[in-house]
Amino acid sequence: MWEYTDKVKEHFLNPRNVGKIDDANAVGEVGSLACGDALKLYLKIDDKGVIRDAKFQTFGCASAIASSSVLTELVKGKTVEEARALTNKDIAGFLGGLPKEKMHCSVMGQEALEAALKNYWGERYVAPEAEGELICKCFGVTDEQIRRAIRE
Amino acid sequence: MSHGPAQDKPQVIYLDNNATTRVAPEVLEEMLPFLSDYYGNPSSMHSFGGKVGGKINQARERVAAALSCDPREIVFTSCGTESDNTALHSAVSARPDKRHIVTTRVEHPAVLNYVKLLEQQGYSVTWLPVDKHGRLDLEHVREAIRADTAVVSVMWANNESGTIFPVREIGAMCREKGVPFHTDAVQAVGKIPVNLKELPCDYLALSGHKIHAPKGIGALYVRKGMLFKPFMIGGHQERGRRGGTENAASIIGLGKAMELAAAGIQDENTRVKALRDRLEKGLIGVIPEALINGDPVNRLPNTLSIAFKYIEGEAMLLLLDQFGICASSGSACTSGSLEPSHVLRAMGVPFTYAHGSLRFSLSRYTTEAEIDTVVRELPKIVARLRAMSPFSAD
Amino acid sequence: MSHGPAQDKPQVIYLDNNATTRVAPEVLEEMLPFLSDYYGNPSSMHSFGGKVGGKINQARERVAAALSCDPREIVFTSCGTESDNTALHSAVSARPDKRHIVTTRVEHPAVLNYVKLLEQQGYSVTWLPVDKHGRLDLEHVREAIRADTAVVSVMWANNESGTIFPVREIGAMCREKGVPFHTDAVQAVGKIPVNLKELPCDYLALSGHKIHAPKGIGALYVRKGMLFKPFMIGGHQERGRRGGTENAASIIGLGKAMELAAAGIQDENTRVKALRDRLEKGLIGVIPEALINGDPVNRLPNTLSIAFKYIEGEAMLLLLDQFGICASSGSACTSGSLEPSHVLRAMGVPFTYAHGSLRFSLSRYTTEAEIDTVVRELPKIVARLRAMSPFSAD
Ligand SMILES: Cc1ncc(COP(=O)(O)O)c(C=O)c1O
Ligand SMILES: Cc1ncc(COP(=O)(O)O)c(C=O)c1O
Ligand code: FES
Ligand code: FES
Repeated sequence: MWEYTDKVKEHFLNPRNVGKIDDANAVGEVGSLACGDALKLYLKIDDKGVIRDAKFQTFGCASAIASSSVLTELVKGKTVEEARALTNKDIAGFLGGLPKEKMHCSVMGQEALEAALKNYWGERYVAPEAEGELICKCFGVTDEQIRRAIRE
Repeated sequence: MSHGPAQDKPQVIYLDNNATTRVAPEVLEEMLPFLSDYYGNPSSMHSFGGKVGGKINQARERVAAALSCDPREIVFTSCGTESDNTALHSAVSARPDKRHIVTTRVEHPAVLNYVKLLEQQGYSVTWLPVDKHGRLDLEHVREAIRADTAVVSVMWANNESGTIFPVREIGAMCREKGVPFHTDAVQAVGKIPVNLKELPCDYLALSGHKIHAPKGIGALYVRKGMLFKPFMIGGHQERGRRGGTENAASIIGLGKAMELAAAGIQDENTRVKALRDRLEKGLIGVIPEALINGDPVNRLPNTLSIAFKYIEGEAMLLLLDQFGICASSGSACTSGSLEPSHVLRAMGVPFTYAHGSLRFSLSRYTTEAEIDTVVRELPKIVARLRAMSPFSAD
Repeated sequence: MSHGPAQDKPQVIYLDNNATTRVAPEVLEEMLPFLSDYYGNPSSMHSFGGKVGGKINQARERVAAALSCDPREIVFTSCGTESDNTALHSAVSARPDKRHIVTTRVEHPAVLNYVKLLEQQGYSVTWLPVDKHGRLDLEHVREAIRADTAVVSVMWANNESGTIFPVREIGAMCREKGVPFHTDAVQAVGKIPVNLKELPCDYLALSGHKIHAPKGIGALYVRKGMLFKPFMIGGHQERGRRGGTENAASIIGLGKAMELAAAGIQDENTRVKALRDRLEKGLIGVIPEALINGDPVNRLPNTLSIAFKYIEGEAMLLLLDQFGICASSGSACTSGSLEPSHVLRAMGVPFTYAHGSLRFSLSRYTTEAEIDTVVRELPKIVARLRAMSPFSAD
């Protein structure tokens, strides 16, 4: 069994800021259903560039849920510039650490934030994997197929 | 997460019996003298050790009686994995000229990884597929067996889906073609009747901790007359078939556990099965977008593998853990990895479901009240996680 | 032969601790919760299983602390034999191009028979001889190591003679030549100080039941950075180094036993040694035509192997058994055979003596009164048998 810190357990059991923001002006989505983890981050950023509100939806394990929860807490009140500097290490650090095998769950948080900020500036987020690459070794599907499947 | 050994008895609803089981009190009672006053080495030349040897013989007779075979056909090992490794090692090294192996895609890692290793060493392997219920096609088996097949290894029942394989028919095919047949019966023993008089197999593996004996003890049945090559190389123990000082207490425990397993097979297939069905109906009836993995007909009476769309297994397990409910999201052996289990993948469980699979496995100790707690709590947990999921909201 | 489990505690004078030992009460106490209430699978995703995983980690730390190594260098196995098999399997399969092995003629069957098998498979083997005290010649070792040597395997202490080998020097030679060194320390651990910081070895085998842990548990030390190939192939347990559900209770017991062994090493080399010396003097002083097998200087503090001319070991053992005295006439593992042990033969013990060898092996539980009983009874037994012997009458 994974060794989770009390902080991870607490954020997993009582995740903060779950849900959507209907009038979000920055949305980031990473991961996929096929791989067993996905995170959608919604931000509401005011004219001064300060993140006023943050919410998330996560499909994933306890670490993913706790990481998402912490991410929303960390970005709230920060300026877009400050938020940009956040890394997955900050997320994992805030949680008191994650098991090595679960670090990617916090990476997903950082990537979702990056994607949301790109969305805010009107850019398109390109996941680290090249488009159409075989990303899912378990099912042998490409991420394009996954996106299609998810859209259906 | 407060059930520490330092405190009182843990309050758990234990539905993870395909991973491991509680040692039966009757088993522990038989073992204890051999963990304290009667510690002699059964191979010793003094009566203090000889006494232990006598009890080991009794245990061997009990195991043989439960399986309907001869005590000399039983070799004690350290676990199910060693039994499987030994059977395969023995089968292939007895016939070095035969370079082909038939097995399934859904074997336990104890067989799967051993065969993969043989494949790397140049063996050609036929990996039999399964259908969406985890079933084998007997025609595939028949076609797969060749003149140079060293061994056919098919598990009796799958640990994850609970699907029961037609080992009797497969054994008969092997016999007809003169090919040795090994079956991993680790999940079958104690759950469905096992009678070696009626099963044409040459090797059969079982493990103590799946049938209320302790962890770290197993047995291998080797049909009389089969060539045998030891896997564990050492002293003369087990009539030269397995080196290493005999694990006396656990062997004695396994003997008792086999006796209890044989006696309880009726209960397992009536009362325990009814509880499993109650759980299944209780969940399927109220949770939308859920499906059962495994053969609806030929399935272990204690096993329910159920998948929920759009959510993830580990998160469910940890929320169940809050209620002391113990289950599994795949086989315990693969839980070090993040991928959905090879069994679910081989069954082609849709990936929208595969990550959200749970396995509940009951035992003679399971109560109706425990099942009802799960039926009450799990729907709420599924709803809570689905509310968080980016997919299910749409 | 009246010490049946059904009756009271057996009244034995147990001097066969190199064959197996009594489980220490402190060890059993730590194990019991894991044989009853805390039966979860350490690999499971619920805190009930996770708890067990935590105790296994503690046990690993205890074993590592007792050996002065890193916990990640410890792999739990099912016995000393498996540890030896694993070390040799790993060493040779990591370097398939190296086809030569160095070992001694007096290894335990767990090493000896494994190496014989490799020899049959085409490996060339240098079997190092020993002198009449069971000692190796370091020059022989040096000469034996070749460019194509896959592994050097030398036991730390011999189970029969008690002779301690210069493993530190041998390890240093191997290191110098870049050849992996394995030592079977099954008889050394708990009897003499074992400090892996000071020992240049790559693999080290130990067994629980020789140090007051239960039968059926062992450990293998694998130095960090050594190539490792699993012997038991299965799930991800032991960080992928040993398949099979962890034998939790026994692992936890071994952890405690190692802690006790480390703490008791002083006592072993003073009080226990003094008792052994008392036994030796008491017998040699009164029984004519007796000789000590083993190195008079570098010998395990608990072991006395003594040979009596013209009589036979089994007869002595059975007469000792009348007094509840448990000893051994060779290693228990070879007691299935009627030949004098391969160790005594390798030492060149004269055949008039070889058949009349007894091994007494003491433990922390041995008392002076027990030793005095043997010193009182054995001379009479020897005299009685010699009176019957056709040779000694002359
Ligand atoms: C030196 C030595 N090596 C290995 C072993 C094998 O240990 P086990 O009986 O735990 O397999 C023994 C004892 O039997 C031994 O004395
Ligand atoms: C089908 C099957 N085979 C083999 C094993 C291995 O048994 P053990 O854990 O005793 O090595 C298991 C359980 O882990 C199993 O479920
Ligand atoms: S499910 Fe995508 S990598 Fe396994
Ligand atoms: S979400 Fe992928 S393992 Fe945590």
